[in-house]
Amino acid sequence: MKAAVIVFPASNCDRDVAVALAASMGRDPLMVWHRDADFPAVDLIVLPGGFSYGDYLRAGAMAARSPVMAEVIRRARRGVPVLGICNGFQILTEAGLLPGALMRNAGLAFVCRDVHIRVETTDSVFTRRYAKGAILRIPVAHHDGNYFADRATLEALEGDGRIAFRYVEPDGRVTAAANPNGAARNIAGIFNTTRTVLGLMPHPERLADPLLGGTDGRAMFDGLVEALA
Amino acid sequence: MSAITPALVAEHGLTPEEYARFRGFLGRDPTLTELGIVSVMWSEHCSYKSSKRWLRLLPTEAPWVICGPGENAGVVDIGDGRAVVFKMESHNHPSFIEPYQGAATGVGGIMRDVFTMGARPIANMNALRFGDPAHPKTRHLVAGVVAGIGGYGNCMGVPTVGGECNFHPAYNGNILVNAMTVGLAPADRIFYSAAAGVGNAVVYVGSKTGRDGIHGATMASAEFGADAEAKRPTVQVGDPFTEKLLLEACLELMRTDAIVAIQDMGAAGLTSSSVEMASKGGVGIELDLDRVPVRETGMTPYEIMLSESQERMLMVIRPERAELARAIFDKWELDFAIVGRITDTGRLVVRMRGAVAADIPVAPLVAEAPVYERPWVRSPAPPPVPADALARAPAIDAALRRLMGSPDLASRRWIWEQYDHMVMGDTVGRPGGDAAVVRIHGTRQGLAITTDVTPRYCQADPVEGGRQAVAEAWRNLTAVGATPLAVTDNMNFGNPEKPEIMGQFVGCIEGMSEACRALDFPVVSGNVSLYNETMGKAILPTPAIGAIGTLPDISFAMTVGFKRDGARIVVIGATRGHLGASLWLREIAGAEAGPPPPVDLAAERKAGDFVRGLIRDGRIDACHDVADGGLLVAVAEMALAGRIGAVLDPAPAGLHPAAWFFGEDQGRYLVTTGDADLLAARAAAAGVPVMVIGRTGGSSLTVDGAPPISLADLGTIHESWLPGYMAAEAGPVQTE
Amino acid sequence: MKARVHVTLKKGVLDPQGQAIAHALGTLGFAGVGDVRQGKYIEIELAETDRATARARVEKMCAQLLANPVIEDYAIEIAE
Amino acid sequence: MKARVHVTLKKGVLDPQGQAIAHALGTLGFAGVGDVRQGKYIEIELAETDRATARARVEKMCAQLLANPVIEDYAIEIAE
Ligand SMILES: Nc1ncnc2c1ncn2[C@@H]1O[C@H](COP(=O)(O)OP(=O)(O)O)[C@@H](O)[C@H]1O
Ligand SMILES: [Mg+2]
Repeated sequence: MKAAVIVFPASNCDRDVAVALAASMGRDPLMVWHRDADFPAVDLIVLPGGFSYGDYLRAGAMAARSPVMAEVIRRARRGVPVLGICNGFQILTEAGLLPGALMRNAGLAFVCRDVHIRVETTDSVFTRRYAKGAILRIPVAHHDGNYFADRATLEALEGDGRIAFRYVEPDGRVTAAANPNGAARNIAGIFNTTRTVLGLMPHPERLADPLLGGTDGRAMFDGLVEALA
Repeated sequence: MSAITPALVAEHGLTPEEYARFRGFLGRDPTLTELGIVSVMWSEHCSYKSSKRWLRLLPTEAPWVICGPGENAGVVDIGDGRAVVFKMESHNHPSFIEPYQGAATGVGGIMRDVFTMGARPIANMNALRFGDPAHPKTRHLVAGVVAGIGGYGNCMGVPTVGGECNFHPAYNGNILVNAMTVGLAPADRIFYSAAAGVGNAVVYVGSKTGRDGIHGATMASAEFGADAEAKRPTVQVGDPFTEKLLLEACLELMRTDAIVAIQDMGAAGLTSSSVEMASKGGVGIELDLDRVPVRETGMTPYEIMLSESQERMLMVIRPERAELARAIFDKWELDFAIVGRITDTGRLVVRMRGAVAADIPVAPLVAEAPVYERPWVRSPAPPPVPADALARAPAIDAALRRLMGSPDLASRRWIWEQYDHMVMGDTVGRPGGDAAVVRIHGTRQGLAITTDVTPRYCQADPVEGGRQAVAEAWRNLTAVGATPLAVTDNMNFGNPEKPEIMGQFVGCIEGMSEACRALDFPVVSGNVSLYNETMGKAILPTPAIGAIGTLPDISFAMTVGFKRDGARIVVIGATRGHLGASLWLREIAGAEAGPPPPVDLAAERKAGDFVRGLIRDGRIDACHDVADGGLLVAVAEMALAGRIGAVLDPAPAGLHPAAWFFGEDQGRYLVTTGDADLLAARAAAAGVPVMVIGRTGGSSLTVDGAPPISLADLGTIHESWLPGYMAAEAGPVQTE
Repeated sequence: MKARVHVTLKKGVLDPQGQAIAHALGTLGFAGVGDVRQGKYIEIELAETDRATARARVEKMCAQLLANPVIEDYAIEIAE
Repeated sequence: MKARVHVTLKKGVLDPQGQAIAHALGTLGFAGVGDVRQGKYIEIELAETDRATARARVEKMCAQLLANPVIEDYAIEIAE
């Protein structure tokens, strides 16, 4: 499998996700600079976390309009899987590849902590290695993770099974207390209509190594390698 | 040009003698720009004129020190061709005026000091002191400072892995924001600031220069007209996005052979960076200010030389590499301008619009900078511990609850959750432990980092407090299993022109120096912040110590939480029940009195080496140093971290239970082990006192026959003070 | 020519920043404070000299970058 | 009664956000864009019915909470 990690100015989890990908793939992903709009064909495109363009104006807004994104959008429309983590998720919504928007956290403060998320569907290249309903412990680290969409969009996401993950208590209950940012319906991650584009706020790459205190994120990368090899 | 009047000289903070000395080697009246240059170079901040003589007492050498004080940051060798570059710096005053931006730009500044030397920052720390929680400004300051530190560090993608935070009324008018950055570089690729090579290009990179933070003292100068105030904000706004680009661009350029010397533009901007580079290299520098990228029109040479705009660097590069360098900065979309060249004249020559704005010989500007032997007096002995303090002691369990929810002991989770402490994917020991542990990327080696000082001890007895601050830092590194390596410091004090304040400074330095020598713990960098006084009221003497150590393998990294039921809890080091200057005395008995606990440096070292040995040999499964709040607070923290309770034996005969459980005797660790006999035997052989004080298990703490304290309750008390306090903050934090 | 752009949250979109301000004003003792909404205010210097062209151009800037139509509305004034 | 408050960075204070917007507009192909400055726009509903009193009150809100006079200016309009 070949993967590309897109690097925007002030992306800062690009190396982290490359390390996690390499551990699962057995080879390094391609790092693509935001101005290189013609990068080689790959089986997976990753938009990493960070603060592209300082998150100035709106998180992800400027990156979404950069030249490389036009190419990412083209490939996503052709079915190339795209994974957006944190800032990557924000970029995907700003670019229109995913519906809704990520607003300032309800608590207004940046939040970095381990949260629990529930796997809502295993029917995707990203979640196939998890069990449905599995509860994962994964860190979040963001200032703008408060998922918003209008009612009709939320209903459509629910109806189509396009909610990938929800914030839950360790025992799986969906509660306000388990929601770190005020996201609508505790949504932590969503798919596009073909489930080939996933955006999520938690960072699976941060708990994919036992020495760092957990491995719940690892199966996402292993699953991708298995599906796309 | 305005005449240089005595009033103008005074406004620039120069004494008549200092001015006469400057005029003497200049050989004529200075221009306004020259006066500005000398005023910042000879300011306390740049010249260390009050502290220099005393800083020399600190030991700065060891076989593993690659570069001690004098450069942008200290450098130590950690083996395998790698070096750690680190320093701590204050941004106290700006953070009081504008907490978000003040703290943010403080973080930005210290990161630049580290990457200037060729190191990629891999961890940030912060040591914070705020006023009384009940003071009307405190909440707002806490909210802004924490958001600002997070705002900058998070955007940079450097994890903020720890720090400290205290509250005391002495900081009501002068908070302390000390930020530390730790970076990693190849040991043979360290970059220094000494300029060299006549004809080499002087290059300016980064943000454009504005009228930021220009020396406040000069604002009244008639030269600037009536709108001077409006033109000159003294607080800078941080731009972490540009700094992130600057970091990546500099590191990219540092992989080539283009750079001869590099220096960040921090305090006093272009002035101090160019003077330092020229002075260290024994060369001259010519600057053409018409080429400096500016973001405002009509800037004068004075303003450009003194601007403190952030996110800028000055470099000396080989002219034949200029185009390569320019291409790298173009890629990162940053300004790049050749603004001057290196000369053999030994003079700083500044030109603008066809005129010479300054022409100063560099060597005397640096060599003749004033150094003062300020008068000082030894600090008086603290008031004695009230004789009836123990007689009025409340029950142990009640005291523990109060301490665990007190401002100085309550959980700091509310702070560290606003910091991305995991980015870079190498944070092994997250905030909340004795020292943070980060993995050296791509290896199994670990780096332990801590910041420590107990200002109430320094106030009671500066020498003992200075010793204790160093010893505690060393102990915290040891408690996670690391070998302590070196220290950076941030000396925060009041007005040095007062002999009693100078006495605190001298005392702390003496104590620190002694401890650093005894523990083989050299000081490789640091910063001095004086005049932390408002209306004659000084802060507590606060010599913050930042320190690092290494772990050969992160799988050794020890943590504080109890791991299992039925383990023996053992205290290592002697407990005498010292309550002077303790938190128990202050929070429970209501007295800030008594001498601080003495530090026995020989015993300290023995106990620490013993504990490190136990950790490396896999003989213990939890370890925590005993500090603020004493033994019982340490047990409670271990229990909460591991979600496992404990049953403790009563206090030994002859010691009051409050003294036993809350005394703050130094040089102690709590560990848990399954084999207490083996531990005792090893301790006897090593000559270290140890004592079993209880065992782990259950879901509560049972102390000395008192009713059990449920961990759930204790956890709520511990976790809720800070968020509860901050929930009443009257405002949305001003953010970016 | 200068354009002044107001970007505000759409009606019905929750505004945590505005709420925090309202709450804070209450805490500070300001009575009678109702709804508070926070938006962005952007000033843009334009080389353009024709008002209509300037407005059309800023309109495009808003649609393409300055506002997110999922959550935000915008209003443009052309000054001078 | 409704108050409209503009909080802007003082002249001379660096505005990284505005700078980044200007840069992004350039990248998107908008020519002739000069300085861009970003500020905050706050709308406050007030129970007050007297304009002068309302203004005085909002003036106080700005000084105490909404703006930091060290780096920001503010302007108040009272609507309706
Ligand atoms: N308290 C101190 N202890 C040891 N070294 C110090 C101390 N204060 C300053 N230094 C050293 O003096 C030099 C100048 O410090 P400073 O002016 O703060 O550096 P910078 O200009 O990089 O901010 C640095 O090398 C610093 O490490
Ligand atoms: Mg420096």
